[in-house]
Amino acid sequence: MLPIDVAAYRSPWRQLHPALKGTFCGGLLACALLLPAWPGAVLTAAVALVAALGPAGVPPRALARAAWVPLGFIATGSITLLVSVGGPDSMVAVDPNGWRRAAEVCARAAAALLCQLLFAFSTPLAELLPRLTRLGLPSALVEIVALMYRMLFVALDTAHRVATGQAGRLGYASRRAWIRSAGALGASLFIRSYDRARRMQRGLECRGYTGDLTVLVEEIPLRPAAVLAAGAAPLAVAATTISYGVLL
Amino acid sequence: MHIAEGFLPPVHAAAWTAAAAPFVIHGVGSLTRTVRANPDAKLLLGASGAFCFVLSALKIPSVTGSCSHPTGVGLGAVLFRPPVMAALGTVTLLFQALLLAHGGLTTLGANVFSMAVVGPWVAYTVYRLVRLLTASLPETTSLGLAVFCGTALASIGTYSVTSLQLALAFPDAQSGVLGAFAKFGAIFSLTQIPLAIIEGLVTVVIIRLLITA
Amino acid sequence: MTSLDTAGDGMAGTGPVILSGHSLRFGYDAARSGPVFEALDVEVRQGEVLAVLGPNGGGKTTLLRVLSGSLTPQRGTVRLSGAEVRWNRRGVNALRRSVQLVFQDPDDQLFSASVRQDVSFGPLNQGLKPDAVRDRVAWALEALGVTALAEQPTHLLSYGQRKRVVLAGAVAMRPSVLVLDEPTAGLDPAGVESLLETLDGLRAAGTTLLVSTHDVDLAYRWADRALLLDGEVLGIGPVREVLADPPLLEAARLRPAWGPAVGRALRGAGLLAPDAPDPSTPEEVAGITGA
Amino acid sequence: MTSLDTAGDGMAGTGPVILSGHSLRFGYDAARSGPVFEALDVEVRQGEVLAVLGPNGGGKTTLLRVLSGSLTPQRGTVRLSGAEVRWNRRGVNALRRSVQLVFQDPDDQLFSASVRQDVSFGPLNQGLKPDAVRDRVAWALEALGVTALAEQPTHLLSYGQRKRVVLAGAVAMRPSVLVLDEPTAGLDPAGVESLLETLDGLRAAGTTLLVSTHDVDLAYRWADRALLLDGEVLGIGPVREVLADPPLLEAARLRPAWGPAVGRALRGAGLLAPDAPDPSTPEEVAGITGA
Repeated sequence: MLPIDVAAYRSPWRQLHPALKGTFCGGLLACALLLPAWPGAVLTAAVALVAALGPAGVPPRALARAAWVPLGFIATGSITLLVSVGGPDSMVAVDPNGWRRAAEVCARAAAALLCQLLFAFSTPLAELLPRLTRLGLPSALVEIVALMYRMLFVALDTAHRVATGQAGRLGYASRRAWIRSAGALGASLFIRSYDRARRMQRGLECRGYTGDLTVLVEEIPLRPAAVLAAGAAPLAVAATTISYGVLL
Repeated sequence: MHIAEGFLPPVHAAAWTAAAAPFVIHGVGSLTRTVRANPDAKLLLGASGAFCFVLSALKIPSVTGSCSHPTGVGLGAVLFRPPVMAALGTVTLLFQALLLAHGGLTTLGANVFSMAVVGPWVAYTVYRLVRLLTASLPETTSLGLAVFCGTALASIGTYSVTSLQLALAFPDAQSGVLGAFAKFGAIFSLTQIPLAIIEGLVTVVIIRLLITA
Repeated sequence: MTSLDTAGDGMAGTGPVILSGHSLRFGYDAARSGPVFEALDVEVRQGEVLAVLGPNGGGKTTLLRVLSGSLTPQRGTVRLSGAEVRWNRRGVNALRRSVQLVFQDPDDQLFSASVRQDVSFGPLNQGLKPDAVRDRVAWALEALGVTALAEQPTHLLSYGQRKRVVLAGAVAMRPSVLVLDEPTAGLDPAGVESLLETLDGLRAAGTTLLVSTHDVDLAYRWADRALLLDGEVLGIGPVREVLADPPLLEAARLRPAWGPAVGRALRGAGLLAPDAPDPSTPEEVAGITGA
Repeated sequence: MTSLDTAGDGMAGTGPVILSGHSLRFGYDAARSGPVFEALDVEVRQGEVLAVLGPNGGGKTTLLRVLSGSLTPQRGTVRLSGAEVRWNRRGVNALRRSVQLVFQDPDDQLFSASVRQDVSFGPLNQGLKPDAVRDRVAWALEALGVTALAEQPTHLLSYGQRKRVVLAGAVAMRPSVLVLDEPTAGLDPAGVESLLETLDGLRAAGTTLLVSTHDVDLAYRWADRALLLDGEVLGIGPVREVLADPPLLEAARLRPAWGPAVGRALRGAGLLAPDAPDPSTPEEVAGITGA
């Protein structure tokens, strides 16, 4: 239903401990943001892309589709860097340094985006969320977050069917109808979400629910050597970038 | 409008995270207190959060080229109040980053600040204010006006904060932060202002249906 | 019951083609499991009841959605009264005006505060004047026998009532083809009978019905023709041919129907004339044997 | 199918009473429409399959919920293995441990994104140690034939798969009575057969089944006893008595079953011995007559 979510459960990296992927992607993300954009961002992007399309098994088309919207934001945002306004000569002028700034921002953001996508495409939330208690988050919050994750698919499915039904009755054929339909969809979704919560309450009570949504989370062994290996790639990128700068 | 991963310099990302943190911590605190007092609220809160996410994922086909939209911020604030919205909104934004690639992880703090803190508070304040000012009008008119103004202004407030965040990160070479704010504001207003009006209208329809249901 | 009458008319299932699909392909997620169907052909004839049967995942709902314009086929064409449907906004809306889809779960199609408001949703979107909308709504509520519920809030209705209101909402748009996904699911036997009677009324008024169901016995006694679907068309034709063929039913992962089995047994025992139709209900069995 | 075998054992439906309700009253909203039932008596016997049939609104789901501790009766008592259930927290929890209710809609009982985690919920609530929970989960997944789905996220499962996972969640608590609300609703015929086989396995292992359904033919061929319910008990007894009684079925607004009607016809024609059981499937008709 959500392409990134579906792909994450099929990723060959699914079974890896989330901490390993966190180290790998987080390290690369730090490289993209902290190192000089040239060649740091480019190297980071290359490593993330190779990892995504190679061992992590991210479908290229799904990756491209997911990247489309944020890339649009990055491009739109960078365009503003090309011009400067309110200068002494004219209201709007081409910023002579604009190109460099825009290119740097684009490179950094695109590389960072790839790191984020690599993590999202290889880490199913079902495996990540129950482990959030280890980070010291209150268990009530973690339970609510996990419930949200489960219920959002039920709600998404409902929303999809209601919208399809409305479209079938020409509910989106004009702008006026559109506003009426979207409003009715939102209201019906709200009512049904609450109804669902009540029914789930009843359903879970039968299974012994008394207020805690405790489940058995299987441990995935986390070997120090694996963490080191996951951290090696970002370190290599950092080392290469820094030595490139020193050598030049 | 979500700031993409990596678009903000690390110092700015960290600063906005710090700025959003107290609100989120306060929200989570009130959430856990609610749950402790009434364990049954857990399922309702889960459903509310799911509702917020789905509302924000609704596509608005008439507006193309918009990065994303804060639909639901205003409605959520009126229905659940701003502190709870800070917590639910943060989770929604995290899910959007991981499930839809809308908004990033390092920019989560900045996005939370604009969409889960400022947006809800603007919506709630404006809603209360308009309700007070229009108390003499018929109930449905007053409610409709308050909801419309609250939601539309929350949407515009959100996008203004985002523009400010970008302007602070990328000040204009000539005119500094103010000029940059004008640039970002102008370029995103093309999509965000019509969106704010539509969102206001849709939310009025939602609230009207909810009070008659 | 009615299938006997209409079969007697010699009309149903032999009229001109009103809605058809040609070489249709649709898949939800190409990467995961291939298309639901590929190169599917189907014809719905004016005035008939065409039942679509087959296993879950065999493509029943997907086919209904493609034929009613709620999904765009990835290949192939849909024709309405012979004219090819164009998959732009205007073409799809024209298709939706004539072909109305009703989902299995009524809650997916009820979203207004009151029954009357909900039924008026479609006619309003068709751009009708308030007076015309009022007439349409009154007529549709009457046709579905829910006039008494007009001012009720939708969430206080029973499941069966909600199913009827949703049908009224579709009927109010005066479609020439009504596409129903599992219309009898969740209804009790009395509710099923009363719904079938109502649908027979619509059909007598000229509406063509395309209906998916899991109930072989129901299709056997009520539909004119049956389409067996499991990723491809396994069989299509008069119910008394298609649903009386146990190997074919087994290929479509369906249970055999009672009527043909009992008919064969009774004919073998000489209780039923060789050219008499199979019984379609237990009551008919009792009638034949006088038991 | 199986009812023939178990009827042969002479055991099913004749065992000791394991769960019973006495003079039960329940109404959802006294102001609106009076109670769903008043002074209802029912007995479920060890090891049997008891099918509850009746019109919508007749109280099937309400009865199942009262007997499984999900609703508190407003009058009357529920007894588990002879001991009266006390409606305080401890008593209700004890009842829920032994009597597990599975709802019609699986999304009402699945709350975790992971199948394995979801199934572990019940055993954990019973206070079992992690190792014991792990064993229970593995065993329940195996019993429902969903071991292969253990690592799947629940939201990517089909409807039929979700139904099985919810059942696994209930079975993992090792209830002595499994109460199923419309377990076959929404399943295709092949899915129904495979679910019945699975349930037969549970029953062979000693679980008592209390099942509501609209499908008279299914109850006839699969259940041991039937309860006809429409605000009051219209009939309770072996399926071959209760469901072979057309006037009784009509009183419960149900359609007659095929099996008894055909049995009577075949006996009248001398094709079936007077003391032979009615056929319970179309295949059996074909077998009897050799057609």
